[in-house]
Amino acid sequence: MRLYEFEAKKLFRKYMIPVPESVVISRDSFNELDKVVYPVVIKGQAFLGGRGKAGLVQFAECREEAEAMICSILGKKHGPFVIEKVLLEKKINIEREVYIAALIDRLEHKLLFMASKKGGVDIEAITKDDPGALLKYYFNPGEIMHGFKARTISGDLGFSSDGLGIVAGIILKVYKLFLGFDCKLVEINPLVLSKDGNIYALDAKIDLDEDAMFKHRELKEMGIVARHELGELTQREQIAKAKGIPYVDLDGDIGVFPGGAGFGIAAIDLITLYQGKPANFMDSGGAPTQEKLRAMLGLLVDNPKVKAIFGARFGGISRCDDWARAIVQYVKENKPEKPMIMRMAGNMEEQGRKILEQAKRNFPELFKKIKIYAVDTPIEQVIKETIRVAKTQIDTENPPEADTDCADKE
Amino acid sequence: MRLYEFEAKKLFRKYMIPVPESVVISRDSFNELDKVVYPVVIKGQAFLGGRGKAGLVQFAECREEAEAMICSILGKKHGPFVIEKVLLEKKINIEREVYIAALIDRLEHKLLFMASKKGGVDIEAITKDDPGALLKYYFNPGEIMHGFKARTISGDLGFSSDGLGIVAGIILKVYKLFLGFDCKLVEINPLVLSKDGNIYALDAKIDLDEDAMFKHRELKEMGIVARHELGELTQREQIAKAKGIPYVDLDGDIGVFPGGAGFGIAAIDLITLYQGKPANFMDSGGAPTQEKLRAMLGLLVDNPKVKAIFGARFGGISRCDDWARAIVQYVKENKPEKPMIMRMAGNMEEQGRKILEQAKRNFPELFKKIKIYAVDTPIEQVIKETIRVAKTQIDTENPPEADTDCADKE
Amino acid sequence: MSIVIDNETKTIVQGITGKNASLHTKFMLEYGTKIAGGVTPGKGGQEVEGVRVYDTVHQCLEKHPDAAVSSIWVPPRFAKDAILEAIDAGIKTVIVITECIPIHDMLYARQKAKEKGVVVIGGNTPGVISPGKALVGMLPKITFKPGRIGTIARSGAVTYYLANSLNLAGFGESTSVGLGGDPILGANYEDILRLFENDPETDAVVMAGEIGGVYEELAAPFIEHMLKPVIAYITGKAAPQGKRLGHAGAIIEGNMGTAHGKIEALQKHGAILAQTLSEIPILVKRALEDRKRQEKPG
Amino acid sequence: MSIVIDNETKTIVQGITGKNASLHTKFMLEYGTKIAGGVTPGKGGQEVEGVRVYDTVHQCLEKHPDAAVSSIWVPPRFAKDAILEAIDAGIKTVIVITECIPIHDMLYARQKAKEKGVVVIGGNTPGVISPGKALVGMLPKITFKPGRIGTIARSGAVTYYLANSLNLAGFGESTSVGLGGDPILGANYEDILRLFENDPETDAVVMAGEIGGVYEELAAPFIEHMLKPVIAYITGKAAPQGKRLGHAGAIIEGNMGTAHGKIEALQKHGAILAQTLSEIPILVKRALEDRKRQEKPG
Repeated sequence: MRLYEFEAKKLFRKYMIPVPESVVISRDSFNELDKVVYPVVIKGQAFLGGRGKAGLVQFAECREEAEAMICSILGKKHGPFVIEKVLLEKKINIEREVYIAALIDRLEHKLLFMASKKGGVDIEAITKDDPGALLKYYFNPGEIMHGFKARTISGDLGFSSDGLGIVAGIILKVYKLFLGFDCKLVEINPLVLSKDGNIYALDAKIDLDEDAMFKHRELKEMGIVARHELGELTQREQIAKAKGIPYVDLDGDIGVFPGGAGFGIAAIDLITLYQGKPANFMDSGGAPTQEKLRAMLGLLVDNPKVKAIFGARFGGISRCDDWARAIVQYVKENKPEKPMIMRMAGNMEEQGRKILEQAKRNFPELFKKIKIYAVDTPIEQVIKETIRVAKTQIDTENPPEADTDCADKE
Repeated sequence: MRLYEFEAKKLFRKYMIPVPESVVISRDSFNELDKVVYPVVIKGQAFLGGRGKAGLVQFAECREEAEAMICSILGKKHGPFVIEKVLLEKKINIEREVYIAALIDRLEHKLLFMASKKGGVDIEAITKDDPGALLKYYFNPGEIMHGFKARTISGDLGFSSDGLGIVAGIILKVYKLFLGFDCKLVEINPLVLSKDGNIYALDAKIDLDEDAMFKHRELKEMGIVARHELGELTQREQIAKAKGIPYVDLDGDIGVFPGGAGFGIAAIDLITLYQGKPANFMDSGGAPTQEKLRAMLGLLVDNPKVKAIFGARFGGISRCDDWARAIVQYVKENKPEKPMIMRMAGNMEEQGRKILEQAKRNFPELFKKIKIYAVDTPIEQVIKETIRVAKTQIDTENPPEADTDCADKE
Repeated sequence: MSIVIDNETKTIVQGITGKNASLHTKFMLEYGTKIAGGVTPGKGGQEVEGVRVYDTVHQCLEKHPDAAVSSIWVPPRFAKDAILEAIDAGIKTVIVITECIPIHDMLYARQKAKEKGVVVIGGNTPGVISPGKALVGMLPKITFKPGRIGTIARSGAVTYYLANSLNLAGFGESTSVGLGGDPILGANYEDILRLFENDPETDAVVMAGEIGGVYEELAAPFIEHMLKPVIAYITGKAAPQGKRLGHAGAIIEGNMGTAHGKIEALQKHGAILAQTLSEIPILVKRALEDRKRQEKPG
Repeated sequence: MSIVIDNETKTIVQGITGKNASLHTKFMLEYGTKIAGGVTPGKGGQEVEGVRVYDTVHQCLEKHPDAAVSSIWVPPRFAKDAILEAIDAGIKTVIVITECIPIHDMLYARQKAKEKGVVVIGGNTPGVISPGKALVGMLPKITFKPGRIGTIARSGAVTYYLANSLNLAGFGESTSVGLGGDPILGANYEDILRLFENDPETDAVVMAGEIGGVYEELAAPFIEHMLKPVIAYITGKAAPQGKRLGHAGAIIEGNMGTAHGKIEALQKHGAILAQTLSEIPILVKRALEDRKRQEKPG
């Protein structure tokens, strides 16, 4: 889970990793500009790199200039993300820049500290031309870094004299932060030696492990809460999260109501393969409650983009009869008008089928757009039918104006 | 360096290891008795075990009883130590008692956690009869203890149900404290389960590593400063410590002014072997300054118990000429009247000898009681002569009344 | 003898008193899995579905020294400790049902397991089943039939769909192994492919992979050295970047973990790629027939 | 070739810019010890007594890959790290002059050294000297003469007195090893006794012990298996309990570390005990004559 630069730097300060003085400014906090000393660097806060090329990093000599630049950056798009905050930092005159990072090497299943004399530029580009430019130091999981190792790295980066110890200290702190906050990545690119002899982390990149956040309550106090690996949650994703439903908004019109996560991913592929457009990813988890199943359906039915819903239940841990019951109750209570094409197979399939047939008989009007296939219909056929049905739905049901408040901002 | 029980329990509280409510009372803090709830346990604070048998642990039902008991305990001697403080603790009704300890195994060079179901009694006595009663769990230096290991130990101690986790938690904390404060020993004997279902460390024993105290500034804030392994420093020992001189007061009348620590120990042996009584142990360390050498001599000359001074310098790192220079300057400035019998050999011996002979010629009166032998006189002979000389000194020089404020309190 | 577990394997359930664990203890017992005991600290002495609960794995192993497999059902914050406990007590295979284990925790437990030669499967594995013999985990028994196809997948649901597709086409499974949906896994594809390659009860392997991580890519070179055919099915071709799809491990991070990269690596090293679930049994059948034809002239 | 160091051994001085270290660097060079380089973080590029200073041991070893021994002169709070650095860089023998190293620190460094097969001597060792060949540490050269007696002691001063007593009686030292006065030592008596037993340049060993710890007791059983005579001198018979006598290791703690216990253990296993320093050369002479007589008839 990527942090914004200004969030990462909050963690740096906590670990006494030196960063330039700074303020964060958004549309509603322009008065923070009073605190700024010029010249200043203005950096749009984004989840992706390449900000320099995109014009999101600028230098201002005075307040007027700064205001104009901030206005030009705020609201700009960078990849799929809209810039909503800028970080204003004291401008540092750079003497030398290096690269350091602590990360998890998923090939080796080890912790890895990386360092390069060639900081300040895209490290992947550099190492493509000159693999030796990137130094690697491996550690076992949980292993601490000793002082001498940090000094060795600092020496390998070419620091000597006072700088040797200062950079070694920063390396130790970066590694401690990496372990201490269960990070996947802590990267400083560049770490700079300024012309006046000080050392600063100019940029800061941290990827947190969302699953370890329960250990680190102070993150919440710092305003850092769960988001996507890259990017904030949409409003609907936040609602789903609050209900414990793994849910991701996509761009299409076919609502996906699958079983587990793995098949959820497969369903999106299959819909795409047959020229449909999935509206979401969703995962019921093992043995979802009736309430949760109804909430899952609700997320799809309430999404104005969704024209038809594809459902699949492979009765295992989660039984088909429970699943059928949840659908019946939801339909009776909410009277959805969207077509639903589903397949139900596996454990307690017969019982589930009976429940659905009974409901169809009793409430023919409510269930007329709902079709549930059995194990003898291949899942691919069910998906194809859903796509076909969605195409027949009139578009008035899904006025494009209504999109903006829910969908991912892009 | 042994802590008093009440000091150890301060560290326990810091680590959330449960101890009974308590107050510490000395002669000048009887008003603390206002806080006490009865019945209460009164425990004389001493550096040695066996307090129960020595009558230093008593139970009081009311304030009058408590006051009388405290008065009877304060000032009592326990081994060589005078009781100056008592700890008053809420009386716990004991359901079960066990033994736990974390320590350094100097044979194996490992960390060792020990546990026994037979708590509350002398663990060494128990294990003599039944070695299996003491369970041992080894850890590598610096290795952390995982939760499961603490639960395993807790289970081995016979705890189950809620107690299993609570005792496991205490075991983890004891081990953390052991590592966290560089302890040589943390022992709880007994750790008790009370009749009302709570768990308490009733006794607390901690041995700190004096050489690691620089890492733990908070000890000073807690009033814990360097002392002997067992027992407080005498006034003279404190003066020596402040000057960086390893010095221990002994009971005799021969001042010992040796070179390094190792020979200092040997000198005490030899003096004792020849029926003399050393007044001190002392160590100059490698290459002492002139100032330090003079301060060392001063400690002996100013000690009224000392009748004669035995000195030895093996000129190595510390050169004989430097040593001679320090003696001459000290004698000229302080005009000591005590006889000094010394031997000087090794590096720069000739130069040293010249300095001393010159001084003897110039100040014959000052140096008349000072003899310095050379390498051809065995050290044993020098010691024997010092003992003989000390016996001839009149006792008026050393009135017994003057002892008390300096000597070890025994 | 089946790989990982068979009908003689004695197992332990760590966290047995939890809701899911106790339910699936019942299902496992019904399936015939031999459960030596359960472990929940502080609940020693209780019983779950007739299985005795112990306070520690050590205590359980004292009574049942022949238990060799343990499944872990504890909440994620306790998973690392539970795995370490199993390793320390001498368990040889640890099957980690718990999902969303912190990455550093799992890396640490994995390292300790490697040092001691212990096999760890998961985290977030649905479990392992050798149909008709034994089941450890929460795989639904109804989905699996005895047979000669080995399956490996990260996801539970995909494991069921694989078996279902195979079964409808007349195949059955020798063993189905769930590797788990977490980002850091104990056993990887190569570990299990190796077991199937040496398993006389397996004729072909179906492996299903998904976006995230590099486990599929890492296994690809081994496939080249296998005599048995490997049919691979990779999902997530249409998945968005930088978003976690249900499984903690199912995220495309930068260039790492794309379906495209996995498919390319597998194809390059001789795996047979399926586009849809229905295609899988067709490809299995064809591969086995090809194999037979090749064997005849040789 | 002498044990531990000889005239070909290339050494490093860690903490070389310190007052003591730079002084003794001069003395070592004068004695003929080969010093490849010094190390003080942040002072790389300087020179001390003509010896080049490096920022890290790694950097020093890059330029001098044949350096095999390092002596440690840093303040106690940095000692653990300095030892670990030497080990990590590939040094094979670490001689730790630094005294009063925290016990847990030294245990940790000692453990890492054992894992890597590195010999650590000290902490608080006065050093090692092979008279006429090489000297690492702060032993005064004037005290030692080439000869065929090995000496081992914890204390510096006692090492000098031993050599002095031996020299006055016409003996000399093959090598004199200071084990160090700290409570936790890298090498112990047995380690060095073993080297002397196998050293063709040594005829007999004098070992001096003192109160504190159990290193003397631990070595005692080995003496029984030695062919060469061992003369032992133990100090601290008159020492008080529970008080540290100069050396951090010289404390009698409870029943552990008394002179009596050490003497008893050594005597039991065949060491020849000396009461005073002057007695030592007499006992050495007698032991060597006895040995000669025994060898004749056999």
